[in-house]
Amino acid sequence: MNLQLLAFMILSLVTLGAAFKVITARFITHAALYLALSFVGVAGLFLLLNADFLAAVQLLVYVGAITTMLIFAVMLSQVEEIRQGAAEEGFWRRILSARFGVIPLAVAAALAGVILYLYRFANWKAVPVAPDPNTTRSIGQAMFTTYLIPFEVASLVLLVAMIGAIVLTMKKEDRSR
Amino acid sequence: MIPLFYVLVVSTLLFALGVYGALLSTNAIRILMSIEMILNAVNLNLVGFGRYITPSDPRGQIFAIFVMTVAAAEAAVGLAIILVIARRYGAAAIDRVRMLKG
Amino acid sequence: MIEQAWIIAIIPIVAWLIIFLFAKALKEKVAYVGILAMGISLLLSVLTFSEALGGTVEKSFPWAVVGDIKIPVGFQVDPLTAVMLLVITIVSLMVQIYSVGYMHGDVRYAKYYAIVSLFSAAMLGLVLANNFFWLVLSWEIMGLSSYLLISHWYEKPEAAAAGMKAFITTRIGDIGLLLGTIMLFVYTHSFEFNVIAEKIHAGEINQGIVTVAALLVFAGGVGKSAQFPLHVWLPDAMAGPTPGSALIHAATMVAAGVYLVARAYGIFVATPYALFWVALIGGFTALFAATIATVMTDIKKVLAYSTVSQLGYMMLGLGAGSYTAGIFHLMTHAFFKSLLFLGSGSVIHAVHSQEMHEMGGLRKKLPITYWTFLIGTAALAGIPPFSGFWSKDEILLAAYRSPYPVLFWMGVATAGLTAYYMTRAVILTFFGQPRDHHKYEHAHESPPVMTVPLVILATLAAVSGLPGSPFLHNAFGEFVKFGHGHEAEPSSFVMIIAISAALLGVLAGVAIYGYKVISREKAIRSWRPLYLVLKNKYYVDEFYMAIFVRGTVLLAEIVGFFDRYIIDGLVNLVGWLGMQLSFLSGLFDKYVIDGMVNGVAAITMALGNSARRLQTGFVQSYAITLFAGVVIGLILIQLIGG
Amino acid sequence: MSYLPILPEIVLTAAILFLTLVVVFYQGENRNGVMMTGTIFGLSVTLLTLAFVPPFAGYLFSGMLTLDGMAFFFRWLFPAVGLFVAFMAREFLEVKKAENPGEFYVILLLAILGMMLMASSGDLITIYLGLELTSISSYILAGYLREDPKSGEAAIKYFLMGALASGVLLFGMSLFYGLTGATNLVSISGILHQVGAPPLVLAAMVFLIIGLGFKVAAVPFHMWAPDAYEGAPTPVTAFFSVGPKAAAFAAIIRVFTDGLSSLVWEWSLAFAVLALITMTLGNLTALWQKNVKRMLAYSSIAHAGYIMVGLAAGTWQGTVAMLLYLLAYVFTNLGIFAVVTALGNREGKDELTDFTGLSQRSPYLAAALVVFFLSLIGIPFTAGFFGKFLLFGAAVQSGLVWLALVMAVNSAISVGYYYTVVRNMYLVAPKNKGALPVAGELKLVVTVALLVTLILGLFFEPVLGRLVAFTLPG
Repeated sequence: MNLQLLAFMILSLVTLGAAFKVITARFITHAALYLALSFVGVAGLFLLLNADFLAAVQLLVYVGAITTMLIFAVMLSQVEEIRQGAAEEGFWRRILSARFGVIPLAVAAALAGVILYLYRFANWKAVPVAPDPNTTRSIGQAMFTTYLIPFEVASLVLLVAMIGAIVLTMKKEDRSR
Repeated sequence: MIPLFYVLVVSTLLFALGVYGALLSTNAIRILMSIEMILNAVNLNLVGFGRYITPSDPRGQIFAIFVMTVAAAEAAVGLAIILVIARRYGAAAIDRVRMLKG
Repeated sequence: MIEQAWIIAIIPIVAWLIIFLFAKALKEKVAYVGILAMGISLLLSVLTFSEALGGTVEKSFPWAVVGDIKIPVGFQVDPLTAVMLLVITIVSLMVQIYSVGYMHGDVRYAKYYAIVSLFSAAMLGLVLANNFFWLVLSWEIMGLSSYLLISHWYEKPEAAAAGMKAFITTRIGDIGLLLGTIMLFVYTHSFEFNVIAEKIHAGEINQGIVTVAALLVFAGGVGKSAQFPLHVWLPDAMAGPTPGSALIHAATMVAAGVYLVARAYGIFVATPYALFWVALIGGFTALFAATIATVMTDIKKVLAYSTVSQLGYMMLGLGAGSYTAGIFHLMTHAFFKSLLFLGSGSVIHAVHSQEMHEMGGLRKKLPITYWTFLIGTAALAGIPPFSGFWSKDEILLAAYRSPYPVLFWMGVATAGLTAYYMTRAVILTFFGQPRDHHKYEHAHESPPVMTVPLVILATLAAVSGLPGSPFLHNAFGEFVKFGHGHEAEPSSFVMIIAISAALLGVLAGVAIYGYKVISREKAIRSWRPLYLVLKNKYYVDEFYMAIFVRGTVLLAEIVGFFDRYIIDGLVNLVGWLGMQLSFLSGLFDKYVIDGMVNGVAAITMALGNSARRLQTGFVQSYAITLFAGVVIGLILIQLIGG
Repeated sequence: MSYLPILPEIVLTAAILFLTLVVVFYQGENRNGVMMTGTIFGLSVTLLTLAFVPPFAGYLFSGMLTLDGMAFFFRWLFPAVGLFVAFMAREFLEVKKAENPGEFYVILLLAILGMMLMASSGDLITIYLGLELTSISSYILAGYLREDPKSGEAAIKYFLMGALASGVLLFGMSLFYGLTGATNLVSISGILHQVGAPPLVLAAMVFLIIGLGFKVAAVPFHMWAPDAYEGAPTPVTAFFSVGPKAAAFAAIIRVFTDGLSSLVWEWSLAFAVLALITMTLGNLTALWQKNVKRMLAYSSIAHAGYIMVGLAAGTWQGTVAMLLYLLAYVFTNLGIFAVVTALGNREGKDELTDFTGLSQRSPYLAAALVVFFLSLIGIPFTAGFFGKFLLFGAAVQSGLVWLALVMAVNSAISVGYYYTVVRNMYLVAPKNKGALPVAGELKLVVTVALLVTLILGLFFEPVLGRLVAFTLPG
């Protein structure tokens, strides 16, 4: 077993294990931390796939921004139940119930099963070419030429998210500056 | 080199875990986390395909960057909505939110 | 004039617009707008008719071109159209003049005239159209106006309901017509009757397809012309104003179905099946409705079932292969049936009741109404030399010459029954002693504005059969014919049978109701089950109520149930099973074995929770459906596409 | 590279940025009115620009955008929808005491920009971004009335389901990228024509069908729609029922006819099945509703089913029919919702019983509503008829007579619930007496919608001719 494969195995286990803990953790703050760990695992996988720039973005956006935002939202919330995070029953206790156990498991497992079954017999036209050594540069170039329009739209998506978050959460008093 | 199939297995399992979490949890914030997991699985797919199918074209990675941007925006708006709901229902327990039905 | 015949349909539309826009200013003067417009249309129709004797005209322009789909706008005037134009404009004009008196003081006087104008315009447009597309358009507009006209007095629940019933019931047939039209278009690439007929005649289209298309088109006729099994709307439609009924049930709406079959005759003759079904449905409807009419006590209901029955007669004629006979009867029927409806309106106007058992002896009070009604009755009953006799004779002749003798005997039986129930109606209404003296005292003859149309229509009812009689060498048949026309040679046998059936019917009526030779009560008593079946109109309405209305409601309930409960119910079922499992194999679940108390509490709570969750509104159920849909879709596509 | 063809979008973006600044810095009393005026001005200029920009057909920005006739149709339609919704919103926001009325318009404009982008996309990436721009704006709009628990519930349900469905869609897109190595629709189409239909391609197609089917509320992925429609502010419901839905259909036409043209047999079959259950279930469930917005939600589900018949036909005639039907449906539905808004602004509950005696309280609105319903049923000389007629034609032409039959039966069933409203308006005595005060702009919206419904019913030919020119292959 070569080293690359070993690293892949370990990172995959971290990613999936942490993802599993996101679902099962009793406290929502713990779940958020596991989510961050899972994202770190994915970033590692990106590195293995020669997507170093993307790995950096992944760490910045997911771990740095999204997870932090989630944790802050939970911690700073004025709603007791969110802050305490103990609203849900334990995972193992619910696993035998239908709505929160058997049916989701069956659906998710069937989904994974079918997709994997189809992958097994897929004929990928993989190209065994060495990767672009300087991905960051080519991504940057493409982003401002070929993908100019999506880039601009993405900025508008962020704009609407910003306005939306403000409109929905801002308190009434804030308006009467 | 790691076989493409292995990467796909990991991404599929991550996808399925995200789906499982979304169906399982009553906590809207946890469902939001599960959605982020689903998007991560897609990104893994995109990067993996980019590496093996079009190694010279950064198309897959760029797609993934856009997905991340959207994910961040979605998370922000989602959290805002959840907070609005939580004020009213006292908790992020989504199964209590059911005035609208039938 | 014939070159600009389309104007005939435009004039009533203009009248409709004027009435619609200036209703407030004109008040009851709106009637003159409608009458004037229809008068001009009648004049133009006469001109058109006289020119049509010389030859036919067809004009067509492309209206919209969508790739290879050409939607035409065009009209034609051939003998069929010319006759229909005359019939429609005459009846509509008479109805509108009559309504000046009948509708006087009505709350929605202007609206009534507006709709009558629109209605007439739609029917005129329908007979002028030279293609299926415009026919369908006019057809739908007519359906809508019929709804408005029938539910004119919408404060009365039965009127509102009847309008809705007419609208929906006929729409079922309309679906057939629409699909038939599209099907014919797909296979012939044309909407125009002539082109379609030519292509079918040339054998370009598969026989099976032609049959299906013809039957679909016929479904439209079944709906509009109130043929079994879609006849249920027509008797209920009597809730509308009586002159409106005269318009709907004599010259416009119901005639449209018969006209449609005649217009599309080129499609029907190409396939023996289709014509056979037309004849069978027609014959059956004729007999079926006639039996019901024998027990109705509401004068308008008698006329309503009589209309259904006579429409069946026309279909029988068309189906038996005589295009001429069907249209001939359509024409004579339009005159005598509108006369009868307007006459009944005059009676209702006088006694404020529709129950024949509350009338009696009215012939002295309403002499003009009585005499004109009598002429109408004679025409309908098929007494020579009135118009109905000649047209019925033609139909019976066609049925006699057709390969199915049963059709002929159906027609004969219907003729006998028709004579019987009309005699009964006349005797109950106009003869004998007044049964309700209060109403009798207050009865008085209607004003001239109502009786003049009666007299005109009575004249037409008396003589309009002559063009089809041997005296005028069958002029009608020479004019209105399909292809080269092949008139069956007259048969004295048929004529004798027809006359005897009519006379037998009249005699029976007189015997039972005039001289009470046979006691009505005793007859009802001894034939009670049959009487009840007839009285309840063979329970068709009840049957529909049970099957369709309740069925739809049930289906909606099932669907709603699915939407509401199945997903959650399924979830709960599995949950319940899981809980049983966890209870039985308690060893696996430490929360259950923690103690009986805890276990019972947990189960009770879980059960309560389950019951609560029977309500939907759960995002999770929605999400489960989404992903289960993905899984099922993935599997299905592999099974189908692989 | 020329920016001229997308000048309308640039103008709209500029308007959005300008209005954002206005919202932040304008502190006057009448923010609501000022913002509405600004929005209407921005949209009008956008439409004007669109009219005067020289026609351009082809691919732009390395194939990211496809500007063709269909794109033109939708780029024209969506700002028009925006105008209607902006007019409807002002009084509503005032009556409901929305806390930040100004931002509403900015978000609405962003949603419209996203929709325009979806309709002119040539690439999976742009479709995805346009879709998300529209969706995220829609989630915010649904929850705009923070103090109304129903609004919040609508937002959270719409958001969670929408995000999950986006995940499904995105997974399918990633599979297509993996299978073809391309994200451009034209390239994908070319490669798929060589590849054929191996199992995984079909699987990826299923993900796309379900992801987009969710956005148009196709049964059984419709369950979010009635909740979101009922809970959302009424002008937003009006917007949802026409805007994002039409945009999703635009995206469907793009993806399936541009990108997956080689799989037409498979996807037209799938859409035929979806159309069948969507229209039937939508109509039957609508019969049971008490809340008018919920009823209209099911009605709009049923109409999505009708429109899918055009997809099931799988021909360009089907596409033409879809576009014409969408046009008719959009304006008719906006008219209906304008009436509902006018009534809801005074009565506040949106129940079917609120309509009682409307013919006396506001004869004009009642009569207009009747015309709109006739159009939805498909009566001649209203806009809805020709759309239905063409859909029938397309279905029969593709041998789907059974589907046309089901559609015809369905439109007969739909008479039932529309009639309930008509009966309430004309035959039932009013609950609240007195004339209904209606804001001027709502009357304007109703009148314009009425005119479009009637004019399109009489003179559909020029529109149809252009649509055909737009969609004709080759």
